[in-house]
Amino acid sequence: MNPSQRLSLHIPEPPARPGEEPDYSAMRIPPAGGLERPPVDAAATALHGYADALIRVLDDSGAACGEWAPQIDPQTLRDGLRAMMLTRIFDDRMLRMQRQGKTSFYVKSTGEEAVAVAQAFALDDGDMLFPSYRQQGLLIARGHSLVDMMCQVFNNTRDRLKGRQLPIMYSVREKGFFSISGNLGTQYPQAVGWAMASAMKGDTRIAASWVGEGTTAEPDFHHALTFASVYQAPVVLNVVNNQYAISSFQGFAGGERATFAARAIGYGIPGMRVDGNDFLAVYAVTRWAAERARRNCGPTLIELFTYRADAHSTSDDPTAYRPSSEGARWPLGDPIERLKQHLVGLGQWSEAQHTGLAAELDAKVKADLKEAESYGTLSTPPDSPRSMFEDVFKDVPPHLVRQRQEMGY
Amino acid sequence: MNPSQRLSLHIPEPPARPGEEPDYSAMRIPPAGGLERPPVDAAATALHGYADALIRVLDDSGAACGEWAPQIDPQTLRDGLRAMMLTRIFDDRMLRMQRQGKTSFYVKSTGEEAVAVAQAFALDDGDMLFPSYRQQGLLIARGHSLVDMMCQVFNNTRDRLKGRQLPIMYSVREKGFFSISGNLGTQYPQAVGWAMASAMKGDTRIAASWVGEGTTAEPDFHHALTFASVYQAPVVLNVVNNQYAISSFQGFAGGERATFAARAIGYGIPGMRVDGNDFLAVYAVTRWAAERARRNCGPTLIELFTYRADAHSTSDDPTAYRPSSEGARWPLGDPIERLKQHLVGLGQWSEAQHTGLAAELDAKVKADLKEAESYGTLSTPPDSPRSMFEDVFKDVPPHLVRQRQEMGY
Amino acid sequence: MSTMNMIQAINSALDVMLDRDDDVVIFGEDVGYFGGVFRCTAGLQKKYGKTRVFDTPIAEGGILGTAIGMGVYGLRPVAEIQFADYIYPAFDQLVSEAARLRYRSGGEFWAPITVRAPCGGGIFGGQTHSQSPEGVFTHVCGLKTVMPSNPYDAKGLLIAAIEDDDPVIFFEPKRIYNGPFDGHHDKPLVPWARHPQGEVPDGHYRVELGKAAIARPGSEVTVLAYGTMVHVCLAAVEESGIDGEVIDLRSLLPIDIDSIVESVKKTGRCVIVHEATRTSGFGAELSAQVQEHCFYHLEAPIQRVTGWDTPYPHAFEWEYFPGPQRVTRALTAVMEG
Amino acid sequence: MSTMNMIQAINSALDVMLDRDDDVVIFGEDVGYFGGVFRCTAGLQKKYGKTRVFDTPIAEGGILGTAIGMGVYGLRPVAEIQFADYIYPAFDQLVSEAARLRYRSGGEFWAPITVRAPCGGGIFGGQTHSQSPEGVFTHVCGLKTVMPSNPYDAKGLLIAAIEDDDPVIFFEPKRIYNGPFDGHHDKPLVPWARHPQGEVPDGHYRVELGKAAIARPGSEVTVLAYGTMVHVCLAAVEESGIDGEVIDLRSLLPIDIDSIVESVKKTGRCVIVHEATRTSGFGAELSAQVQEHCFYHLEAPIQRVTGWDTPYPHAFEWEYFPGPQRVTRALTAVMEG
Ligand SMILES: Cc1ncc(C[n+]2csc(CCOP(=O)(O)OP(=O)(O)O)c2C)c(N)n1
Ligand SMILES: Cc1ncc(C[n+]2csc(CCOP(=O)(O)OP(=O)(O)O)c2C)c(N)n1
Ligand SMILES: [Mg+2]
Ligand SMILES: [Mg+2]
Repeated sequence: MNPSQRLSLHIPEPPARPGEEPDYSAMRIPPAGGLERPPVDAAATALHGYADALIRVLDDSGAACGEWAPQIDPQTLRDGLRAMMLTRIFDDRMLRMQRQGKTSFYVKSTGEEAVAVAQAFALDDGDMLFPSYRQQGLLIARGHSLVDMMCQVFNNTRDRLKGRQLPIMYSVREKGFFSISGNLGTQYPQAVGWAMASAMKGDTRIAASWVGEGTTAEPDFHHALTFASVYQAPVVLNVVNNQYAISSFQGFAGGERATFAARAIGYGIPGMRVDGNDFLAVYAVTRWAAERARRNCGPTLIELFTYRADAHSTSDDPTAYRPSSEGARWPLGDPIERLKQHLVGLGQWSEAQHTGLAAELDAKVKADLKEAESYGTLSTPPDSPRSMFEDVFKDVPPHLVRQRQEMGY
Repeated sequence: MNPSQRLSLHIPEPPARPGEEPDYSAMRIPPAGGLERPPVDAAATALHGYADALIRVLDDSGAACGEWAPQIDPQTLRDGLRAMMLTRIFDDRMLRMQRQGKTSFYVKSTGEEAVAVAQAFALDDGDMLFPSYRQQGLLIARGHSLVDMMCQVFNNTRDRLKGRQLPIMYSVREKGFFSISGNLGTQYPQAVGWAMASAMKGDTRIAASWVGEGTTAEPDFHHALTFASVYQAPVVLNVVNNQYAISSFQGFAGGERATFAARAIGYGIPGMRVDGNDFLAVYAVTRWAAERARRNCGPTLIELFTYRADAHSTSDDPTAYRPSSEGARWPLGDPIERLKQHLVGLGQWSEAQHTGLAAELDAKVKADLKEAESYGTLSTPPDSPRSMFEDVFKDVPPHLVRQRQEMGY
Repeated sequence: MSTMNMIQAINSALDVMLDRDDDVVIFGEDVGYFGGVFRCTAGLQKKYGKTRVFDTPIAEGGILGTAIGMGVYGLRPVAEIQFADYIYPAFDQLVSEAARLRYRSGGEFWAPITVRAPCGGGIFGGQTHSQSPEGVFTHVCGLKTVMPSNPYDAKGLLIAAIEDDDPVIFFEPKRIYNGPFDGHHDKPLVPWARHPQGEVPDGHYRVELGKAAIARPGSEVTVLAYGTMVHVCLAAVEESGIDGEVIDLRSLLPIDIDSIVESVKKTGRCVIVHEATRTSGFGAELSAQVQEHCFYHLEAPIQRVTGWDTPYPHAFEWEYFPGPQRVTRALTAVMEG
Repeated sequence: MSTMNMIQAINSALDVMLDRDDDVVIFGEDVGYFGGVFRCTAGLQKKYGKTRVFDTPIAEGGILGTAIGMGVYGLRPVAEIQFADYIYPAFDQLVSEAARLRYRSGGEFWAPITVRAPCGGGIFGGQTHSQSPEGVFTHVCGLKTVMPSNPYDAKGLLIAAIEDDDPVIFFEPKRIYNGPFDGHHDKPLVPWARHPQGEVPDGHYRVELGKAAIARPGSEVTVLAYGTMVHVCLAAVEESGIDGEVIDLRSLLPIDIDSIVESVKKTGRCVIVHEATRTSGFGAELSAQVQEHCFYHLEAPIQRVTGWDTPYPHAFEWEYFPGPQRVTRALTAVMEG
């Protein structure tokens, strides 16, 4: 040891900044189909390898390879493709609404549609979802009304959240979609608690939750993993690693040193890392984890490796902190393109069908939008401000009645 | 999958409860000396094995074995033995003081003395310590005045903390011993921040911190590991796994599923598991981690596997929740006995010397106690209550002056 | 009817609710096998099983985060925070989640959780076992905050809290677990067995949240207090010879402002007493509301008697604690003022 | 002297301090390369390097936990919490650690940290980007709480906060980052460039913590406000024609009670305005103190104009926001009352 050596602080630095050329040539992308699919009751200790791996099913030609390739009929795949396309078109259209001043805020999931859609397909309808703000695809995959979603975004007279929430902070009880919080990560231990309750009651339903890779640094990530491990809660915990947390690359969440799936190891939970832009792989791993949970074999942490193809939100301009060419160079492609290619390869889809579907969905979103707008937009508040004092408590207490009266209602 | 299978909740259960016989026969205790000592700049990924292992140096006969056996001269070992014995005698005596009503509260470290003492020996004097409440051995190993410690426990006229803190919540700036908090785990990220500052300033001093295994569930454990990993802070983070958190066995902190050292893996930090009752092993691993930090190779998490041989604190009665025979059956022995055996084996110590030292230390503690008591005990407050209003802020603000006057001072 | 101290009354409330409602579950640090460091859950795991009453990791935020999830599922979780001083790591889950869930989801989801937390000083617990943080929770819309002063109320309020569909923070003044401590720390403690409110029905009953009790009727000054301070105020009123009306608030939010206003309009004077630190403590809100509602009836400035604005100092516990002497001084001042 | 908006003034304060004192370091979510979501740290990493100004993991508790450690080492860390709404995960480190460290260690250790947090609504941020949690921090002994209302004060107070050896929470009312918004959301915002307090010295200066400013002298009623509400109150005073004396508190703790008392004794009336929810908000403490000190001078009940006791509702922002109309109503009432 050389005691006179001076210490220095390491500050993570992303591979490329604006003005630099992103270079993914050193990125290790394992071939599709190279990994075994372990039994769902495998011991967590036997699964460490999956935390450093990348489970992939679709190869470069769009063929499904290896043990993880799930058995899904073509119609279901087409439904998945449709839900992803619908999600993207919906996002694009709502962004325009925000730009037109019809709502205050919007968050897209562009490039990450496979995460929410394939996972919704892999879970059962009764399973309870505790999402972050970037899984609108879950609602769309579960067939929720776009008009209802738009009305929330517009905070209009049909907004089921009574104008109270920021746009996109949906809550849809009948679809098992838990109220989105603006506070990062809080839903994670809540999902574990829900799953614990389900287990206490001898139910068969499991829970699933999502956070971004940046959010793994929050305490609730640790709480969720600890409680899930201790009580072996039937829950699927997902980390969507889209490599960015607003302007910060994943290195500021620890991504320079280990994968996010590896976090699971220390809790004795399987950590499965999957190509998040590969619909089939996402579906297969989620199904595996759900089955594991349902068989009382405990929780799973899934890292979905993807890329945030667009801005963080409408308040953000990513050209300020990352090269604009980065998305195009990102080697894992686009989830919609990749599933389309797979279906075409199977002979179950065609370019013409694709164009037709895109047009159909576009028309549908436009029509829905027209209906939603007919109930108003942000400038047309949803209801009387009187409702502002409701639901703080189950019953409006006297002091809130007095304040309501003070307001003139 | 059998969807009709009902879920059930797992609740951890310790190996034995009062009335049952503890059985450690299935416990895997690797032989001493069986593990390699990797270079201090080894990649964290190359060290995963140490998280599931148990680094041991002293074998059953007290001989030092293997690569981890540190080079320590016999005098230093005798000093270590002395500091451990002094810690134990001090603890025993202070417990009696509490029983006699001379103070309100006490916490012993019995059975865990090697942790604090060997680690203090392995660190440099300038290194900053962020302890929990069970590392009084650090202060004793650094040669701090027992009288000063006693005065804090007694909250007497010489209490350097002016009667403000619960007994044993020491703070000794000149010994690099940070103020102990009653809130579990808060010191862990503080230690990381201190280490980051040291690195920012090009200093050579590192930081070390301690939590119990139960405390690993707190958010600050996660914060510390995340920040230490991201900035590669020069810090040694210790988890003292004494298997109990008041009445809860380590299973309620996740210990049924993985070791606590394994937590480090997900952050890309080496997690080293060591026999916490083996003075030489604790010293060696700590020295390794300290050297690693000092060479700018980043943080280390050390799990010190030990047994809380006595009650949690003077407010606790462990016979209510664990078999009273458990401690005696615990297979990793007593740290003082083991080091003594080693020194005797080396021909550097004898039964007579040991008895003599015990008597000497006993006399010293008694004498110190006499002096400390001469400055008063809890019933003899340290100072005028006027001081109660000081140090809330650097300067006493007007509203506190008014309150002090209201109190009549 | 049995004679119970406050620990037994709380235990009885939990027992009754575990028995009546399969959806009630109880958890927290050391509450399972061991029965809690204050023994409030003693015997319950044995009686109702490990999945109804169990230990948790030491992570207050995780305890309340999972409790919310259980509440969303449909259970009625009762979580213990070992000391109120340790509730802060759970602050975000309480403030941002439990409190706002019903509102933000337009009434679709809610968290009917009860959080029990022993609070207050006078037990030589030092700064981290003595705090009274109730004030900050009353600033959080969507939480109910309760603090009983005796075994009868403790049981009835706790049952009401568990049955309530809103999140309730239930503070237990640990100094009065065993008897109605009145601040005379140099005198022996009267046990609850010798106090009328130590008589507690064995079965189910509720004490409504949001209703104060008149602990002692009086005509000259209204004394607002809760928890341990109720007994301190009763002692001070007796010792001062001033005919104070002592109101035991029991519930801080919702607050029974009508009873308070009625009393102050009658007496024209008001003293507010709490153990928590003064600045921005709940006494500030009480003072503001009293003067808003009773301005033209007040004959003297409202006085606050509180813990000093410092952490709780271990050795100077009794200089810190707002005991009967300080309350008496305030009563005298408000009568003169 | 330059013309600065509040973002530039804050940036300038940080720049000055980074330059003067090598021990000043700045960190938080997105504050490094990007310069902060509100751009308050723009350009500083480039100027002072990556180890002086840097991004952090998204863990507010970790940010403040490490900040305390750096402070103990001897640095002067300035941490940004991206929105005040996200300060709760750091609550324990603030309340149990930063605030009590000096006290519990008998003065051996302290944490001279500054925590910057944009707060307040009126920007269509919904319930999680609009909160004003300052009140709870004023209940915590050992913390100083500050909120400027204009660029000049923002810079001077921030420099004073950084140089202060106690932990300071520095709330930035984001609605007035760009101009002195007075609550008339339907009118164009006047930029700071056209406001005298947009004139800011380029170099180092301090605005002392604990001193209020008279934003507008007046004789009929004392109006206590801070942050955005100062401008709302000024507008209300003008529009009502009532000669209100508007006091900009600037520092909530320590509070400049002398200036407040002097004014209320002069006017005999008091209106307190804040955006935070009412119950147990800082207005309660102000009201309590004013009546304690000025009881015999008050001619009408003290009025509070505040955010309602609900979360901040996105669509009803302007019904929620305590704008000039509501303040005017209170001014009129207090004159009549
Ligand atoms: C507790 C908390 N801290 C900070 C924020 C501000 N914030 C909103 S989104 C975001 C980045 C999250 O990144 P990540 O978790 O990776 O999710 P992504 O946006 O990439 O989906 C931040 C810092 C917040 N909403 N809540
Ligand atoms: C935040 C917080 N929660 C709870 C407690 C109460 N408490 C004090 S010690 C303790 C057990 C700690 O166990 P462990 O971390 O294993 O340390 P050990 O006592 O075994 O050394 C608990 C729960 C506390 N002090 N702080
Ligand atoms: Mg992300
Ligand atoms: Mg322990």
